[in-house]
Amino acid sequence: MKSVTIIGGGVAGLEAAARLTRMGQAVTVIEKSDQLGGRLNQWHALFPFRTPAGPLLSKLRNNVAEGMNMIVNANITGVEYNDDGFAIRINNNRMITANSVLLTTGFDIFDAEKKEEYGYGIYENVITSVELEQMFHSGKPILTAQGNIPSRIGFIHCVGSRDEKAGNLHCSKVCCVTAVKQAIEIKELIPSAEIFLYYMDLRMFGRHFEELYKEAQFKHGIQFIRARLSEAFENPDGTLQIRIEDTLLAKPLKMNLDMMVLMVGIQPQRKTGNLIDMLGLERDADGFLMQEDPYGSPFKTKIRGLYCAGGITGPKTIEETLIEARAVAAEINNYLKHKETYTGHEHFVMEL
Amino acid sequence: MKFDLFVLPFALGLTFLLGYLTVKYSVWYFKLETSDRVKVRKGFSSLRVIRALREIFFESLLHRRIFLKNRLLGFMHMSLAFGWFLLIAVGNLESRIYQPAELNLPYVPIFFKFFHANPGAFPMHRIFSFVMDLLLLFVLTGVILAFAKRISSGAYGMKRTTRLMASDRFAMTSLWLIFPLRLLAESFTAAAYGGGDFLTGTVGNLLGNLLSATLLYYPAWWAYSMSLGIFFIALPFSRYMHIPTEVVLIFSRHFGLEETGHRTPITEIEINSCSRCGLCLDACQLSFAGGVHTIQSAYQLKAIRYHHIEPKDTFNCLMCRRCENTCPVGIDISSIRMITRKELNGRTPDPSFDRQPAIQTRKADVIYFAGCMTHQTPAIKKAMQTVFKESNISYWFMDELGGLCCGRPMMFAGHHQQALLMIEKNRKLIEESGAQTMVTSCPICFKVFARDYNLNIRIMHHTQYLLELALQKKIRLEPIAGSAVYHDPCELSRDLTIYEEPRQLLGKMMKLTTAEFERDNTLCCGNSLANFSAGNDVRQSVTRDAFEKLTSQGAQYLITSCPMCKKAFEKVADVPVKDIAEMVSKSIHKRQPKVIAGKLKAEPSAALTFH
Amino acid sequence: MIGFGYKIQADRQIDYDSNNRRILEFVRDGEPSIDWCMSCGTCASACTAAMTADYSLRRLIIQARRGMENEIRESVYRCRFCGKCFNACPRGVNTRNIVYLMQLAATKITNHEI
Amino acid sequence: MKQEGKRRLWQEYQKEIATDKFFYVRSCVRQNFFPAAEQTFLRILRDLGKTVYENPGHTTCTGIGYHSDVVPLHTTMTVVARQFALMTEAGYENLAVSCITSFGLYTEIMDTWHHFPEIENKTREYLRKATGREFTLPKNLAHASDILYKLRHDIAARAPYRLINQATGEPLRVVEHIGCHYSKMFPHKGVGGAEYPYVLVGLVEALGGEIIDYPERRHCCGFGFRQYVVRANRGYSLSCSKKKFDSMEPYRPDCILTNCPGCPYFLDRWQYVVSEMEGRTYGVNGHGIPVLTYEELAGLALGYDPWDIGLQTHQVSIEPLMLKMGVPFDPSKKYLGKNGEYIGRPSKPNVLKIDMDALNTEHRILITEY
Repeated sequence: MKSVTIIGGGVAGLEAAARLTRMGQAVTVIEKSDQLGGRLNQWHALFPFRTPAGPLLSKLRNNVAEGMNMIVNANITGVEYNDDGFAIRINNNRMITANSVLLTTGFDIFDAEKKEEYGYGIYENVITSVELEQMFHSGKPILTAQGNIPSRIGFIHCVGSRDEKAGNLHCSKVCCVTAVKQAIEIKELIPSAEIFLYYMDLRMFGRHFEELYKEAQFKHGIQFIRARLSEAFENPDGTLQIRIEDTLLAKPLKMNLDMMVLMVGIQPQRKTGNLIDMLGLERDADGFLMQEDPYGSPFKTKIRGLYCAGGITGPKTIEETLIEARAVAAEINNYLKHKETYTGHEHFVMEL
Repeated sequence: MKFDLFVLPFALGLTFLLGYLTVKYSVWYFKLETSDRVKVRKGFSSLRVIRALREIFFESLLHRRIFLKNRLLGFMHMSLAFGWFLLIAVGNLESRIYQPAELNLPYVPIFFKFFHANPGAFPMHRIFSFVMDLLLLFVLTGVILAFAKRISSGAYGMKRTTRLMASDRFAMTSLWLIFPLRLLAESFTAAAYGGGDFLTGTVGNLLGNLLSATLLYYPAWWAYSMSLGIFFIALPFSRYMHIPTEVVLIFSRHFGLEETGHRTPITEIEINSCSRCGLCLDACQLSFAGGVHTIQSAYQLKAIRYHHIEPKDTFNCLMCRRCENTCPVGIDISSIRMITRKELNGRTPDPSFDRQPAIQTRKADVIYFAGCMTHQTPAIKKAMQTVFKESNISYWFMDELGGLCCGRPMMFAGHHQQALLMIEKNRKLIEESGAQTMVTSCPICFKVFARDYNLNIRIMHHTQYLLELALQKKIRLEPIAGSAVYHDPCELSRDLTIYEEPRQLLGKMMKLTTAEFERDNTLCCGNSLANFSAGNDVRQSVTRDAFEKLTSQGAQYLITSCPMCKKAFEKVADVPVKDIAEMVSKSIHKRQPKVIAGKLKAEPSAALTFH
Repeated sequence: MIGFGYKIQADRQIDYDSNNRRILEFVRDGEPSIDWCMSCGTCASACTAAMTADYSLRRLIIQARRGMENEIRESVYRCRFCGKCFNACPRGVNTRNIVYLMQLAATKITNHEI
Repeated sequence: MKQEGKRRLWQEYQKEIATDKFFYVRSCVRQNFFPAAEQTFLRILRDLGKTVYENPGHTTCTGIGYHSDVVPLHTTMTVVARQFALMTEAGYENLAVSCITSFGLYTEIMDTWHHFPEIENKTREYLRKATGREFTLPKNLAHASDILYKLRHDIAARAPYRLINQATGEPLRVVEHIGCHYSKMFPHKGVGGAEYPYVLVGLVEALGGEIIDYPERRHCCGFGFRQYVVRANRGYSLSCSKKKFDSMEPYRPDCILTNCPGCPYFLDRWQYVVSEMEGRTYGVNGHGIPVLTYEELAGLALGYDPWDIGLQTHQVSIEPLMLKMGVPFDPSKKYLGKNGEYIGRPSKPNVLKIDMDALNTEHRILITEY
């Protein structure tokens, strides 16, 4: 029985942990926050079917409950490694060794205050998609800062994505469909409200996403305006005036909103102490962890025995993250079984 | 002079009715165009009257057309109309003979049995009272049938029967009561004072044993008279207005009056001639395939007559003319629908519709006009171009670049004025080209070219033109394997009745199977341009239904000659859907290139040199 | 007043809140499929009228959504009702009915009926 | 509006501003539009005991020509290099710039040189060839409004008059307008950045006024160089300012405060033009909304005679504001220039009110008291 340490107790980490334990490996999960589940703790319902996040979260937690070592509130201060394995120093005194390490540290969410002209943190009725998700979760009525039921709500796409000014050139992939999902949810809570989505492109890439988009239009009369917000202003009554170009008419347009939701993007972890830099791993141009070979061995890093999965290698849906977790578990298991001879491309052969 | 108070309701009712009709009809007459009034005056002093009367006898009394379509329904209408007519006629005769001296006011024959309870020793009275009883029975069967129809129209092979409005129900009830009450009145009288025949006599005896006839016969006559009076007063405001107006319609038709495209007294006459018999309901595909039950002609005419038109209904019609085809009164429904659309949407602030593309006319023998829709079915365009090329015809593809419109769709939208502007522009182009023939692939365009452009050149749909080429041996057709069923596009059928040409042409290429719904009974493909309101769901179910009915015999090809029909059927078809032109270009015998012909000629002579 | 030789220009900006969207309401009432439009422009590219007239159904629908009545009135009568747009629409929007209803709405506005 | 949010943001846009020993370069248009404003700046600095030097030999920075696409970049750089040389020769290293466009241009050029040293060397070569001069880059580059922002507390400490309505005790409502070239190009070179600049807000707050935000705050005044310079485009320039007036009026501002040469002139003049064209005036009693530069405001607060700081050259009369602030003034001296000679008075506008009779009572009291 060999040992695996999984850094990051989010969706990818927990699923991989469960699988590896089932495969008979000794698993340790290190989580920096005080609870397991990662981002899933923040979501209310998952697209495209608006599946409640709760049950999935508790399932992930329960799977790993028994037979493995859990460390929360862990602050990793150093990692040493050689061909045999890894030594991870946490909270400056404790040492954890492992034959193999899996990085599932995920991603950061764009700090909306960086888009100053949108007034997040300055205008009272500007919130982020994450905050809206938590409002849904709290079950409390959706109200403006002034305590009124909003009669017009706007969703601003691509906040911190595909934006040189925001330092992120990549597409965060999941925001488009999230916006459509949240628009429908809010419309169901406030049927009288007018809902607008301001998009650059609508990227309904996944299965059932287009259907959700159609439902938003056909069933809920949600309006989609092809535009990117230039600047917002707060009216004396706390409502917002936004200025956009109605690109399909090639005319500037101004309108008032009671509430503005910023679809904040997904970006790589850059804060000091992030493991990518600590371990001297390479990043791609977009700043996410570079995969050695996206087709051949997407989970392998240049360090022998160190694997990665989930949001650390780019924006992903939870569905995709779970699939990656299962795949990486299988690969790590193979690695530990044939550690001495393993080069990282066997799993192809073995599955043939 | 015979008189009793109870005749008053009848007398008043009749007077009112006659007065009302005289006023209404004379108003219509004087509103007519002068030319039409002349027609009418001339008409009355001509043989046309005879023909009109003949039709009135066959249609208004015998209801021949209905009878041919539906025996039971026909008999019902006949027994009511003809039966009642005879009752009045024979009644009059009877009273004339009985009281030659006296003044014979209209009520006398109606209430004859009251005034002559027991005719006594008059020789022919047996025959008369027998005949009158027989006629009464005849009418009563009609009433019973009508009653039964209300309960279950299915029994009459009708899927639906018209929904009646209050005034109709009121008039209908009074109408139905007239004859049973007459029976009662006459029977009580017979019971009290003798007389009466196999019907009134027998019923009289039966009732006499149960009730006191002497007490009841007088009220019965009152009731009878009341029912008549009420019916006469209700008539002009109910569907029964059709009874007198249909007569007027038949006359005016025989005198050569017809719809002009805008609302005239003729329109009014037609609207008032609709008996809402409901035959149009079952003819309508939107009804039996589309689940739309508000727009059928009976309802549209009613809506127009009582001024509660719903635009969404007016514009929710396929204009396939199936209803017109079944209408026993032969009302020109599609003209009336077009008039209504014009009234609804005709007023537009932009009459200067000066936006046709600037196109240079080209001199040619033949103009080919594909039509907007054909640009969405390029196979048809290509086929026609191949044919022209193969038969070395100098032609000008007028709307090759698109952007030209024939104007018909604008008419469907009610924009007649704008349509005429476009027509005028197109007409100039066509005339300048000096062509003698104009061929179009689109039946919608074809109709407007043929009807509204008044060009003095030949306007042909490609079905006709291709056949002509084949007959003139300009193209040689070779057989194509497989059987085909031909779908008549509405626009080419019913009104323009182009049935033979396509069939003859197809016959030259492949085996034709027949379908129940063809020729003047053809179905709309569902893609009708005339309909604005129907969405894809309704249209598709119409298409699917039509397709199943067409291909029930299991043909290998569905052939049509309209790009719209093609597009519609393609959506649902599990067999290839082709335009007749495509089949022609497929089966056309391609001329051999000259060089090869030359070689063939050379060979024998070369062979000779070896001898 | 003084002639300065130049003028104050009208604001080009669409003022969504001061615009009246009654045309949209009227059309939606008779033809809900107007909400299905995703502004792909297939209709406008199939359009017969657009070949020669400044006319775009895609634009009209957006203008209705924004409440741009004058712009709608200006171009809505350029339609020829040939119906190609309806055949072309990938979302099954009943385009012709929308144009017809827009024209009807325009008339009703003139007659102060809506 | 979450003020703490704004303050958090302002913290990210702090810049180094020298406090003494300035080499002052003037603005071409300001010397024509509001000549006394720059005088006032020098006066304030000197009253605060700062040394400020200006060399009469300094020239335009060519900004107008540059932004009107008539002066090539390298020429512009060489001219700017010459200003630096004059500064170097005078032994100064803190450049104080009067004009926003010059400030933007200097910033732009220094940034260009920072990224492309070869261009700087080329420019040095041009300057040498043309004038034989050498220069060292300014140690500190600040716009004059930056400097007053930096010294705002000293000014406030000495100011007898504040942005407080004497009649009501309420703070006066000020809308600020920042020149486009101040921080829109280089947000980190402007106090408070580009979206919510703090440079004028700071001054207003120090003087007890209330700053008001309004939808078109970020909008350009419309000068736009060739937009105004070319007469045919002038309507466009005018429309831009009008857009701002329409947007700010509902917020009932007591005055407009600016830090750019063109903006105060156009925000002032266009109010008159709009009134003549449309008969429409902004502000109360048809007097329009007074427009001030930061120096003029500081000067007023410091109790300088309004006619010495050139307020009579404004199209929209400043009197209503002065009355609210309780700044004493002698209407009879309004049109007397240096050593008392009459400088002539403008003809009376048709719509815009400039006489004091229309002022409301609480203002009159102040007049009589004076």
